[in-house]
Amino acid sequence: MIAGCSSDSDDSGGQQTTDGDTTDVGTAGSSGPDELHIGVFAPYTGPFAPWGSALTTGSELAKQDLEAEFDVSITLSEYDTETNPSAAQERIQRAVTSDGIDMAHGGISSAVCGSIGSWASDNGVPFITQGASDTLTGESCQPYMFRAYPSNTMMARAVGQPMAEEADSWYLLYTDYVWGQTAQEIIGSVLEENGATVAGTDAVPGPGNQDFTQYINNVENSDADGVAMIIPGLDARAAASQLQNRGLHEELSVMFHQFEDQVMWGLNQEAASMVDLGPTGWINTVEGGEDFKQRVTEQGETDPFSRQYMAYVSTDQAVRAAMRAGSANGEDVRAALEGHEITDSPVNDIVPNSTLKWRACDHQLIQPTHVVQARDESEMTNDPYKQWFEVSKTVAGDQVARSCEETGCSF
Amino acid sequence: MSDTATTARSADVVLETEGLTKQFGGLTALEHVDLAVERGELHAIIGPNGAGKTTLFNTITGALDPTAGTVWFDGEDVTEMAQEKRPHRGLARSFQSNQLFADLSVLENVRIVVQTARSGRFGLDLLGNGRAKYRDAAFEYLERVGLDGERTTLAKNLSHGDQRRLGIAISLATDPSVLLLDEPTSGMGPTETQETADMIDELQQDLDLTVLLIEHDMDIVLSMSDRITVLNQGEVLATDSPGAIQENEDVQNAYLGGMREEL
Amino acid sequence: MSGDASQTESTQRLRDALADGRLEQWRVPLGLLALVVFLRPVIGHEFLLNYPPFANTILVWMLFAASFNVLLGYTGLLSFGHGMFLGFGAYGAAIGLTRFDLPFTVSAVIGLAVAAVVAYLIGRIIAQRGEIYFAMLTLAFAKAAHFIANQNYGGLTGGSTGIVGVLPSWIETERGVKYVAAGGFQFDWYYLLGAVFVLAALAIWQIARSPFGRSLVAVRENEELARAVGIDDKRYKIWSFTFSGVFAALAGVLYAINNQGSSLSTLTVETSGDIILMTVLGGANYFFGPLAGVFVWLFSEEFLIEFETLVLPLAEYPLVRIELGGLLSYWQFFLGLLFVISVLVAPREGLWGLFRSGIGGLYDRVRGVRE
Amino acid sequence: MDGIGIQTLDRDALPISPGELVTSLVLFVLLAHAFAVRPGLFVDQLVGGLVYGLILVLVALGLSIILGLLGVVNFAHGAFFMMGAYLTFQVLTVWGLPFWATLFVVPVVVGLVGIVIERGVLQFVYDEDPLIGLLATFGIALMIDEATRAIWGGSPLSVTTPQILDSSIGIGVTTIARMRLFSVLVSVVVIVAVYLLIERTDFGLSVRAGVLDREMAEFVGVNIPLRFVVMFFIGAAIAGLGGVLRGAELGMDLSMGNQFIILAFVVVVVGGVGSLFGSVVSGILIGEATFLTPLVLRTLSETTNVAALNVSGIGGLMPFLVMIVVLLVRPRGLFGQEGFME
Repeated sequence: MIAGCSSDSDDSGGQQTTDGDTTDVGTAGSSGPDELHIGVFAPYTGPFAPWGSALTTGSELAKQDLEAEFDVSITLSEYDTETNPSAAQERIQRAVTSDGIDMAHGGISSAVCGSIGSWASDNGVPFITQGASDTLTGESCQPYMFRAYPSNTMMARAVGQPMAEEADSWYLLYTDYVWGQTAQEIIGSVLEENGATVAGTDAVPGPGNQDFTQYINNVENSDADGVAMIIPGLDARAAASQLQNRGLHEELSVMFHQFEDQVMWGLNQEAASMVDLGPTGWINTVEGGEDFKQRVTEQGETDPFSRQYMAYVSTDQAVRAAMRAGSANGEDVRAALEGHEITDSPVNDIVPNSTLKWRACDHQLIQPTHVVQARDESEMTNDPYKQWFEVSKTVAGDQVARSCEETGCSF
Repeated sequence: MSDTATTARSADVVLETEGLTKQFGGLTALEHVDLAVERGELHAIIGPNGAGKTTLFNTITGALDPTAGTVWFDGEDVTEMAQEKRPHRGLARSFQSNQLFADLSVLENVRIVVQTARSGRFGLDLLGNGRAKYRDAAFEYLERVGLDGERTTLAKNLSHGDQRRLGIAISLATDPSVLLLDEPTSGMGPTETQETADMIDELQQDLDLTVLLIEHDMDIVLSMSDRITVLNQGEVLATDSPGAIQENEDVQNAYLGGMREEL
Repeated sequence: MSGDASQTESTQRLRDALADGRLEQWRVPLGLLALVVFLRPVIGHEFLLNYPPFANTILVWMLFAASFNVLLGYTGLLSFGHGMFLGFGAYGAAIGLTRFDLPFTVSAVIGLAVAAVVAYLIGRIIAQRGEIYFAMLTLAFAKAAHFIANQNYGGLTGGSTGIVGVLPSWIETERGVKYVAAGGFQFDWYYLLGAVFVLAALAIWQIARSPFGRSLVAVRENEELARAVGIDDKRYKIWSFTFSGVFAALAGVLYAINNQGSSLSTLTVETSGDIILMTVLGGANYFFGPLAGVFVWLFSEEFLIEFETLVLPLAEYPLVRIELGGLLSYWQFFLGLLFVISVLVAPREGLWGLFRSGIGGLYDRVRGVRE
Repeated sequence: MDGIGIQTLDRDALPISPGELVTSLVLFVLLAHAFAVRPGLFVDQLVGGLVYGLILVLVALGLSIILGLLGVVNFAHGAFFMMGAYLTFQVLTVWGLPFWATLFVVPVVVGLVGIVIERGVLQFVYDEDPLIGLLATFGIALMIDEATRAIWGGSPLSVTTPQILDSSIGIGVTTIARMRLFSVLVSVVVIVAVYLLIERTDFGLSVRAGVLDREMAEFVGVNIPLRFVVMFFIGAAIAGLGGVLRGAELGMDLSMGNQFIILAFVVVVVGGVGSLFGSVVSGILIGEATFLTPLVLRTLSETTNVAALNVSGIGGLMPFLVMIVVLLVRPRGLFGQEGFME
């Protein structure tokens, strides 16, 4: 009912033969589809373009591994979402109706993820997202949308206690959109649970803001001992460099929420060393996956960071679900992912000794969450790839994830 | 309001200004101008450049707000009335420079005005009932000014004389009782000038118009006017019949004399 | 000789007929129908976009552009905030549906009403301003609307995420194809969208050629003269702004169905700027101009976005391969150039004016050859 | 379009009405309250607002000159500003020249680009409806944006400022970064120089004459096109200099052109089209409104315990709110002339 049976007969010009036959044949056999078409949704133009190419690298690596392991031919197509939800929706629509993709993954901003996720779910296309807003697996959760990366809450809870130990009062600067707004609330409450206080909060415009003068003034004039930068991507880079220009990084403890080391690579090592804390789903000094890191370094345009990891996990899991289900049908893939525990995948090598599980109630991939800090400048290495930060704490996913009841998600 | 107005005014006077004054910053363009235009007459305003003739028109029609003074039209004080309401009362003007709807056809120029005059102020007429009616009426005005052969030409592509004629047709299309013509013959050759003068004469007879005319060509003014008002430096020098104006010494000194010297 | 005379006479008759609008009577309705009929096959053709549902998006934007042109083309007013009204329609429909569980049509009507009231009130405040002031004030109000929607007061607008996954109960969607399912019937959403588009565009066209619309043109052509002949230009500008806003909101309602919700991007300066670019590029002087502009703009965007390699003559028989991806990824540069040139050469003509004169010249030449 | 002129000072243009008096008093009380509660922060935001406001003035000044003189609404002016910032990166980081060089090289280059655009496009639209110029330059801005993306890429960039500008100076309640003081200094020098050029030199006189009556000025032998080109160069160069200052402090990205052109329009409109003095006042006013309003609201909300007063992100909306309010009260802006572009 949901997919396949009534897909338009006149819309594809015969070039895209990937799903038409496989869907029909695939459901019968258990050998799995022999062709899969996956759309990678990411900003390939604009300031976030490096994230896009990292997603491609991760997806390519997964494709190589999967094609070696299974008798399947995987086609990857890139779709440029910029950071614009409307553009993203137009892309997923074209990807499905015109190019006939079977499933999709990607998305950088939460608005983009939400837009793709809702469209994909309305149209029965599995979509594995990487956006971290709790809403994506909470009130705005969607039946065909899964999340391959720790949520805001998971990261906030992981970092709450170390933050409280690091400083008694924190100033929260957050970018004024869904991801920032939700993260700010959670971090505030987590801090208070751990006995620290919130000295003040400021909504910063963005994403796409480069001028933090006003807000840094507020931080500087507060009695906070630390500042939490709940600011995404390149905005975080600009904010960090302005913190440094004002010399505040020496006076204050600095926390970067959903830390991405790639952001800091754009600054110098001295600036990078301001990072006292940062929760993340993965950085390249997480133990394990040496082979993966090596291949990213060789094949990718940037050194390994979280986005290649996310793309690898997403692609790997999407394809494995289809192989398990024996079908690229959206409903079947969804069923194969829900509740699945990852045990037989290279992902287990990248994140060893951990439980990774697709929770059925909200489609969150429960996985370990890390807190990182900058190394001393003398210990930062650039060879074979940039290793400027190290893991100071790792928490198992089920300790920090919201309970199913808390999420408010119902499909 | 109009009661007090009519009692104070002569029934013959259709347009009157009282103490009309207009200042631009420190410059006084009109100084206490009293003017009475009688119904049915052709009343000319003459005066050297900068005498305030066009400013007088602008304040009468409401394009400019007077600094002081009153404008009476048809026995009503219209000083405060919005400019765009005055044509609906029958007070219309043509412009000195070529003010047309330049990118529209000649017929369309007039048709828009006809429809404004006749359909009230706001019509959607989505069924299109009135369109043919307005077109025919507009065509009649074009025939009157001799432009019926040019109705599909864009206004901006007309010859200078034809543009002036179209300007007159546009003012006629507002269905005025008093028409203010601002130099209708400027830039025309002698033949064209005479044609235009004849046309104005004819229009005035046919449509029962009162005409207030600014004109440079003295021959035209003297031959056509019933009365003439002479403006100089924003003040009324004299108002009288053409013959009397010619004899008036003040006028000769201030204006005609000056003109003769120039020539 | 006599042939010449009769030809000029017949030409004159033809021109009269054209000027009087007798022959033109059916040109726009037929043109709109043809547009809706041919748009999807063209968009969906495998050598072009191979993406039939994109025709839906194009129609929504075309209606938006047509509404905008009531202001720019017919009244000569430039608004830098027209996206605001698109947003009112889209948010109105989506908010009513999701937050208050109203039927879609009721929500849509509320959205239109809000747009009308807001447009009327803003119009009253700004209609008399000079064009620069007018443009800046529209921008300011649009900025305020964007700010409010982003603040997500009372959880109404969904902040930066917007309102996603919203569809009226009578729309079904399957793998990107939307169907209208009502009373046991099921048909492609495109037909309903196309019907609404044609009706709305015809309404705009009728307004444009009504006495009201002609008075707008008079205001555009010569405001001073318009006032002098008795046209209350302020009132006309206010109503032009209102009509324009309502039709933009109608486009927004369609947007809400087409995009399954409302997005904050409707309210951005970029959206308002894009519609200016599209309208002027297409030709603000013509009813079909803005529609052409929308088509060229969106088609180029969608065509070039994945256009990496030009293979000649055909993909199956590659003789020449030219790597154009690098250059064409800067397609907006070339579109900007085209835009500047068209504004300089004939500011109100645009591509549609060019196309028309091209067709006109061709027609004359063909006829000349035949006779 | 008669009677356009660049008017630098018009002291009589601001009579104070009772309503305005009350408004000023309320504003003063609010500001004083904010200062009393958070003196250090107040001064920081005051300086921040001043720096921001002066950058706005630098962009708006050129816009205002070009609008006042040539009657052209130059939408590409924001692109000059952005170009200035990216050229700073080019000169400093790519070519390795010292920072001080950028202060001269960049404005000259941007000014030259301005001349190309003036000769290539704008000279054809002088006598047209202002809309035409606005649309043409809108297209040019799009082209410059794309060209910038092609040359320098889509990611934001930043530069390192020289050591001497790195540190801060203490002023009692707070410290101020030297870079910011430097920006203020340069801006003030430029503003004064422009004022003197237009008001006190023969060149300025002949330009103003050309604006008032172009035919007459040409008749008495003034080469008006040349003077317009020079003024256009100056306007573009000032925007480029603004880009240098902004870029050096906060880096450069592709959105800055459009962001600032809109704000600069707001500044010009609030100040009154055709009045340079108005642009300066309104630029600073808007800069301060952007930086101080959040603080005023925050302190007020702390004192009164009404959380709703602390509207997040209100700063970014302030330029537009200021514009709406000013235009409602004074339709021509603070110092605008009657009849111009109305």
